[in-house]
Amino acid sequence: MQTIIRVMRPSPSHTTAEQELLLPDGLTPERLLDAYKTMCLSRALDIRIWTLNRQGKAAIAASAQGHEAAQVATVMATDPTRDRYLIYYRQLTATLMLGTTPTEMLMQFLAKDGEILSGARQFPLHGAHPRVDLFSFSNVVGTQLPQAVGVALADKMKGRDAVTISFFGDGAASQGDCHEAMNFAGIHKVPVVFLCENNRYAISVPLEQQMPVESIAARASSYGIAGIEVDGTDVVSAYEAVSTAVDRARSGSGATLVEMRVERLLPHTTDDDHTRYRSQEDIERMRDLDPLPITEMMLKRHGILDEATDAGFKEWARRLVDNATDEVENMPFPPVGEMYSGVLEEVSGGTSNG
Amino acid sequence: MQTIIRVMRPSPSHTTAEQELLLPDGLTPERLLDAYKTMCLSRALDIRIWTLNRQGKAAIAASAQGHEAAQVATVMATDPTRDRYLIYYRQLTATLMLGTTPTEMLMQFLAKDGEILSGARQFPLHGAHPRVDLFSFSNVVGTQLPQAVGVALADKMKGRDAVTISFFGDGAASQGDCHEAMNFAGIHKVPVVFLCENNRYAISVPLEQQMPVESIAARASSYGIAGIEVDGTDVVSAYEAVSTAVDRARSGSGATLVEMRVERLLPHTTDDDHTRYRSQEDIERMRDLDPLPITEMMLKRHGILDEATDAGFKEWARRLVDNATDEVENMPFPPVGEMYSGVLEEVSGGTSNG
Amino acid sequence: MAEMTLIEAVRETLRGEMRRDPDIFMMGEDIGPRGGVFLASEGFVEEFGAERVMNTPLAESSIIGIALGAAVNGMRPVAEIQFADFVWPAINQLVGEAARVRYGTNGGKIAPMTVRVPYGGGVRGGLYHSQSIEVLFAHTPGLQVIAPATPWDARGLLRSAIRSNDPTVFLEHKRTYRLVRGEAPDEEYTEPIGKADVKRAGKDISLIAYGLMLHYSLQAAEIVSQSDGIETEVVDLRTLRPIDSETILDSVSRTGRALIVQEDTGAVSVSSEVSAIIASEGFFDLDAPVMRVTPPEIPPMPFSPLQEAEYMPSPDKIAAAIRRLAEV
Amino acid sequence: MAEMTLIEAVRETLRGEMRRDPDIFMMGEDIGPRGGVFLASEGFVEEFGAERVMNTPLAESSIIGIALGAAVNGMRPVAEIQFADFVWPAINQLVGEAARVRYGTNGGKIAPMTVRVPYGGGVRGGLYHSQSIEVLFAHTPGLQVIAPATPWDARGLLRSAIRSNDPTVFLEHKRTYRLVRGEAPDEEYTEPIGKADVKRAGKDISLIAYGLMLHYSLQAAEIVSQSDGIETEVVDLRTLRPIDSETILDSVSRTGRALIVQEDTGAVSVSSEVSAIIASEGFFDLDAPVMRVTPPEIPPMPFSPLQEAEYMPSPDKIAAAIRRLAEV
Ligand SMILES: Cc1ncc(C[n+]2csc(CCOP(=O)(O)OP(=O)(O)O)c2C)c(N)n1
Ligand SMILES: Cc1ncc(C[n+]2csc(CCOP(=O)(O)OP(=O)(O)O)c2C)c(N)n1
Ligand SMILES: [Mg+2]
Ligand SMILES: [Mg+2]
Repeated sequence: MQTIIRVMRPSPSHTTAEQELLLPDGLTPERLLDAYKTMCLSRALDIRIWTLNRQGKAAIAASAQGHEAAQVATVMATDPTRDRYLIYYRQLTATLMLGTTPTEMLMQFLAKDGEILSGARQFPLHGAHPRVDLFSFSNVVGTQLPQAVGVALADKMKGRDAVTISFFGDGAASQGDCHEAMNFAGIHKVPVVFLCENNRYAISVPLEQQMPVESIAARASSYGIAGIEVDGTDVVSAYEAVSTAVDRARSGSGATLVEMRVERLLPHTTDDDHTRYRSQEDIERMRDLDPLPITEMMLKRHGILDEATDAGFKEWARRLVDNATDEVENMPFPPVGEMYSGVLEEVSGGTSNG
Repeated sequence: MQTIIRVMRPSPSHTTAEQELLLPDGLTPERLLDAYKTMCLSRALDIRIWTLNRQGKAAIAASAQGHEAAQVATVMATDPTRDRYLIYYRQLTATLMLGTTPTEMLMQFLAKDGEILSGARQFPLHGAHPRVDLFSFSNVVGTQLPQAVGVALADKMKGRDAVTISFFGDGAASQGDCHEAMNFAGIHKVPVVFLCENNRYAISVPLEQQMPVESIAARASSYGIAGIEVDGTDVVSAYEAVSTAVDRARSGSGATLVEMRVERLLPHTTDDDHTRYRSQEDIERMRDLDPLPITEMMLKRHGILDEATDAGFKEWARRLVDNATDEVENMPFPPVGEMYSGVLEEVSGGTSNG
Repeated sequence: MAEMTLIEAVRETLRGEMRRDPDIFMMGEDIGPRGGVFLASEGFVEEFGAERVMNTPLAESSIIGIALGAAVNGMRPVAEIQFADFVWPAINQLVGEAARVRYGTNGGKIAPMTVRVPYGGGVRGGLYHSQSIEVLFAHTPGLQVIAPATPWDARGLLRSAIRSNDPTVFLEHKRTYRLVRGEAPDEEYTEPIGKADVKRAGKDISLIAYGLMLHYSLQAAEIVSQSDGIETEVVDLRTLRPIDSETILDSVSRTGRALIVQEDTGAVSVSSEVSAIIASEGFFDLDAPVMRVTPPEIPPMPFSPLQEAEYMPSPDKIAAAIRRLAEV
Repeated sequence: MAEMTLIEAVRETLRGEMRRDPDIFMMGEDIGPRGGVFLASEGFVEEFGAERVMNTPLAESSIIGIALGAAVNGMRPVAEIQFADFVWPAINQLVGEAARVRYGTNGGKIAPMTVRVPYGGGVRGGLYHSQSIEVLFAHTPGLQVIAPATPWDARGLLRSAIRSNDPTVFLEHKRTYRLVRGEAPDEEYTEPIGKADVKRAGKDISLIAYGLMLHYSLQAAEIVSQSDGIETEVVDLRTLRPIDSETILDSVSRTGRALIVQEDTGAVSVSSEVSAIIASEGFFDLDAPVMRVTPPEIPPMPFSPLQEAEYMPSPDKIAAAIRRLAEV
């Protein structure tokens, strides 16, 4: 079974022609509007975090700007009440879309007491979420892929109806772990979706120095799994692609590799300066692929969004982020003493930290 | 560039029909005869080594039985005076074909003083050859693949006209190192041939538990390199396949993945018992794919080999192996003192083994 | 009481745990119909099925990474690395990831997984079938590392490892598999992780060892007892992380002399840590230098028989070291 | 004489060696136009070209495996692992393979390669951008491990590493990159691998350290000198494999007291080995227990600022330990 489905550009979001928008099953104008609202919030929060870093308040940040449509679409195509999400540092939008509050997000970046994912032991977006099964154990690129296969294998063994989404980047695709994970997933048909957000760069390394092929999705054929390549700036196509993958997983057909083509609109992290390695026109060109205006125009074109609502969303987002900033900036850091516990299970007879 | 060339069965060696044998460039009846002669020697030596293990004289042995045609063909398609060979434990025949004597081979298995590859520090077929650039650093499956890419990269950087052959098995194809090596080779078009001897088993793990796909060669498309699948029991087809790969490497077209379909006629090693995991009919069926009778019949059918010559080869092989056995059995083990040297370069001011 | 070899103790413990808890499953290369290359799972696939006794592809990083994923999602995987020498590709998932899951998620996720690793030399294994690989694991916070020497301890400690809620590396010395026989009853008993065990009492010298070396050390203790009347107390470390300082220091406080015997090379190793513990916390009890018997600083270990024998610490070499230390 | 930061010393040394020997090439993630994430190769791709300053795919195992292959075929690769925390996927090729090439081929092949590894904490790096990873390398026969603390030593030892014919792990502490300035002349000089260096003379206590801790220890030595008149001799280990026992023991023979300061967690570590060396070969010179200052046994190290500060040994904590040891 090696279907390669390709959703090619130009896709609905990009065509300016007044054509009718055919929404795939499960996608309603209301859901699209809600997704766009989260995209606005994510963008506002993202910009704020970058500022907090420049003010010396946030040690490090990776931006999701450019990836927003791909991430809201992915979450919409899954069921947060039963599915599982192995993210990496760039899933700010997905984490918001899964119900994390701006305050909870900022607490990660400012490493404040009570931070929900890791107690501020780890970088932002690392640790485990208390309300949804979203987690990221480490910054080591690619390690989540075999882990996601193991998570999905456990669900398959236990007959639980859960799908595991494993986010990764184009750079992570080069790791041996990526090969080993997809090979095993193909053999045992585990219910996992390998969700690649291909933004053409791994820090400064461009795609052509990362791999000698055009399509990551096409590698699915090496593992007997399905591969889908989709425009990740097009929320509708992206939703359709992930839904197909999730349906395959739920129906026992096994794994799917979904490649979302997106752009990384900002440098790799706040420590990076992409003018060192990206040409001016490359930087210019990518601005046309900003999913926010693309989605905004698409929704307006199809009468789902009007000016007033749009302005309302952006105002709402700004206020939410402002309030969260004030709130979090005044929070204390975690007490020093807490760092000593939780290395191993505290067993009767006292803890053994090894 | 993603040609998938397939040389399908039935191939010349298997057809009984009296058709003319078209020899590819560089392959003469004389070379075929010489290759067959080495196959006979390899088989005789292989059987003897197994016996020496059963007598408690050889600690461990992996057999090349079933792989002989693939290995003589591979060596014939390369140039030992300039090419390089990263082998693993199963390349007994290739090592012989490259001019190693039966005495030198047996010294490896009996760990005798003066053993040429590692001074008997390592298992048989591990270490580095003093006369040809053939080496194998470890028993760790798959590690030779990135190493081979590095060897070939050095030749490319230095503009040396050498091709590197990296032997590996179907099990090794699952290692992350295999993915990383082929990906890099594809990006930088290094002059390497990934030579997979697919015998359908990794110790006891059958191909269908090793990978979810039929063809290892087809994975070449994930790396922008050429892939060739060939019947490894057919010396002519195998030669043609490797020649194509070597020509590509020499002409600067980069890497090729050659998959040779062979059978492992004996258990994995002398420590193994394949009746634990192979069915009787599987064991029966594989006997039809013994490359020795296949090659013998093919050569006779085409008038290249006659009964007398054949008998002569086998008699010659038996005598060679008998003499080598007597010679090596009487050799001493390496002196104990030698084990302490050569961890680091002995620099002026005395060695530092620390 | 049941007398069995160490490999039998491992197999019977695995069988019993698999029967007890359906969340336990095993994964590794050749553990299915082949029963594992050391037959630790012989007959298991027939009893428990191919899903709970899972043959994996030849890819150690994914063996541990997948086991980790299953562990954080409610299973209790027991992964087998076929030979210790092949654990290196899995270091990233084991040391980089599994060890830090509980801490890095602030307890949000845990990794109850056991990684069985046959290790050690004296088996004509050459450079790549003889290695001792405990150092990095014994150094890593978040891991538990066990190295039993007897069937009894193998059984009691493997039970504890599998039932523990933290990632545990379980080191089985290949040479001891069939060499060592002893009592290991079927009864439900466990041995505590993190506790050393005095395997021989003595008043003159404290000898600390683990794995195969524990047995060579006991033989050496007998030799010097007969020949020189030196009474050696032999402490079996059993757990390499955490190390049981208490038992070590208690013994040294009574003997005033410490000798550590180790098969792995000595520089920056478990034997270094035991020395360091004694030199800091037991210093005023010491009447002599803290000595070690370890192999030469060369890659373990040559394939040729005489050189392999020269590499390995032996009862005689250990006995000689005991005599030297007794005379200081 | 040229004053420069440690990162400048590394960069200028690399530049000089690349100019001197065309067989040297560099490979790693983002070392090309980006100049490396720490700018160790800033401007290099412009001078030496993309082939000798090679951006690699995001795959550490192949970075080392390919470097090894090139090294045994006549090149002198200098590979960069972007952060020490990401060296784990490469352990198999580095510890399993490269370290054993010379020995396992009986000298038939050699691996003249240098692996540069930025490591260490105190940089708000959290659990995965702060690790110290020296233990396994310092344990492995066939490797050389260098950890310079000053621009002078970085320059002299990096030259020695690149010119050595054996695989060498070169550890650069990230915190020292811009914190530490010092003389590091352009003249051709090398520092010997395997030799420690006394950075401060003193009669009362021998303090052994390396990397960032060397600087904190020197500060602590000044503090206690002023406050208590305790004169601490500070030994900079510089090389972690092989460890220079001679210099350590000579110092201890004069002071009778030893304190080892280390940023990495203590159990089974370089500090354990230094203690063991002193406890066995320097025992009769000792007037007090061999003490260590190391962090708590938790995964290095928390991201939140107060906890990170608590984790790291500081000049004040070291000074306190010196005072305690002086009183014993
Ligand atoms: C194993 C490993 N090597 C190197 C790094 C340093 N690093 C962090 S992110 C990154 C690039 C990742 O690129 P990609 O997978 O495409 O994800 P993106 O940041 O583009 O979303 C690198 C090299 C790392 N974190 N882990
Ligand atoms: C990394 C690693 N894991 C496990 C082993 C144990 N082992 C030795 S050979 C082998 C099977 C190799 O199968 P394959 O690659 O198909 O080669 P073949 O023996 O069939 O020629 C295994 C699992 C090893 N040597 N290295
Ligand atoms: Mg990317
Ligand atoms: Mg095979």
